Amino acid sequence: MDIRVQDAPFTFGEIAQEFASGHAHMGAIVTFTGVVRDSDTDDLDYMEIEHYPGMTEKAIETYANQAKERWSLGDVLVIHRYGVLRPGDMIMMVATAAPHRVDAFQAAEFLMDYLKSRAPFWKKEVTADKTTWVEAKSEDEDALSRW
Amino acid sequence: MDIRVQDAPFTFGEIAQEFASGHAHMGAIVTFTGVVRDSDTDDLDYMEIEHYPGMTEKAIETYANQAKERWSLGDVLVIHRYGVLRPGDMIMMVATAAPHRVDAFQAAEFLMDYLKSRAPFWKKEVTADKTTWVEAKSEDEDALSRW
Amino acid sequence: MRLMYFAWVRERIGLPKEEFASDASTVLELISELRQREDRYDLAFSDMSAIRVALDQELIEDLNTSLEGVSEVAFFPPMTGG
Amino acid sequence: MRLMYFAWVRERIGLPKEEFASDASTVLELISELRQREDRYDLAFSDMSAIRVALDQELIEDLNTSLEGVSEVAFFPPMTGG
Repeated sequence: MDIRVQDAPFTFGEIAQEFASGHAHMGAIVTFTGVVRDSDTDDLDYMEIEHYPGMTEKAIETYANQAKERWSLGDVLVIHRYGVLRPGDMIMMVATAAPHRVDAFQAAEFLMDYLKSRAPFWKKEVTADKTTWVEAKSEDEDALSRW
Repeated sequence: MDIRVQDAPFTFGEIAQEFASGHAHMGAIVTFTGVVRDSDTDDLDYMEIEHYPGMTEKAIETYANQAKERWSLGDVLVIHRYGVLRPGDMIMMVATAAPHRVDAFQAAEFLMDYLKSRAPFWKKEVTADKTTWVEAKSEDEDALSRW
Repeated sequence: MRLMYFAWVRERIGLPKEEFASDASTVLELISELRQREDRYDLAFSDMSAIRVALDQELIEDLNTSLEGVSEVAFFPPMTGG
Repeated sequence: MRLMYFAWVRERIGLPKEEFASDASTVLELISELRQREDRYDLAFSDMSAIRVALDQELIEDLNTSLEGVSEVAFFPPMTGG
């Protein structure tokens, strides 16, 4: 299990390649990568992500352990950035390795749903003329009910 | 849309990195990678994948287009190898880019379910003392009914 | 028409493909004709629940599908991709 | 105890954290005490449906949860990670 909360950028492809290599009994690797989307009017200057140091790592570890209890998993990786990010930057990634594809997919979706609504991160969007805290979406909260 | 059926190896991380880059309106990237699993007794010498040239590409394109009709997707990539592969080798990968994570996950799972049971590939496993055609699993066939 | 065989169907028949002149009007009739040719065909098609069929590279479900205008018929076991 | 504020709760109160001596026995009592201190606290806690609470870095659901033994209380809006 590898959990990293960092302000530094990460190179998704390199980490995905390393994660996927050398698991001779894991037939299925799933990755999810979250990218900063520009606004509909392409005016997003940057996004700033705040987090709760200490609690963030503990919360992610708790959800990763829950995933390992629920599904047959060989390995789990979570990276989540904080600080200033610009459109196109990668915010976070999750990777799961499992003997079978269903476990790898389910565990990755479970982790994403919990990271969205239960890990202590908050996003602020900054354009030339305003600053807005991103509001939690009710569908993200609802997504938790399936687990 | 990028569909490749090839006997040459591919470098998952490089392709994933390239796919995930430069989609400023796609907030979610999902990849699935299939790896040759060794047998439970670690005696798999190699796997040989046969396919139906021509039909393979057409079938994958059909399912990729169905995915683009069903979900809001920015891009789809499918690579599937044929020929001789050894334990730990990557057989195939799927990548999806979408504005939102649910679409990216669903489309990747849909493509995987169809590649498993509807794309014309056949796997043969070779150990020191026997050669076996991998049998289709009923759960893979059943998985199609959810779409 | 061209007949194509894959995986263990190919191994049982002993050929990857062949040209075959047939008057069969449906897939089912074509299979009957093939089974009467030789034991290796009869064996290959003895359990049709284990055989999948594509006409001109499109999967079909119903063995009563017409062969009219079809130039390539492929027989193979259930697919195991991914 | 140490109080921590994040995102717009931090901005409304004007502090990321502070030490606060309180006799409150539950989270709800602590919030009442804070709201009586100053308008900025009253405003920050005016809509409790928009506030989440963690005690010693564990989320809680029920504002009647006891503060016994708790050294760090955090207040923040619904999380928006991922």
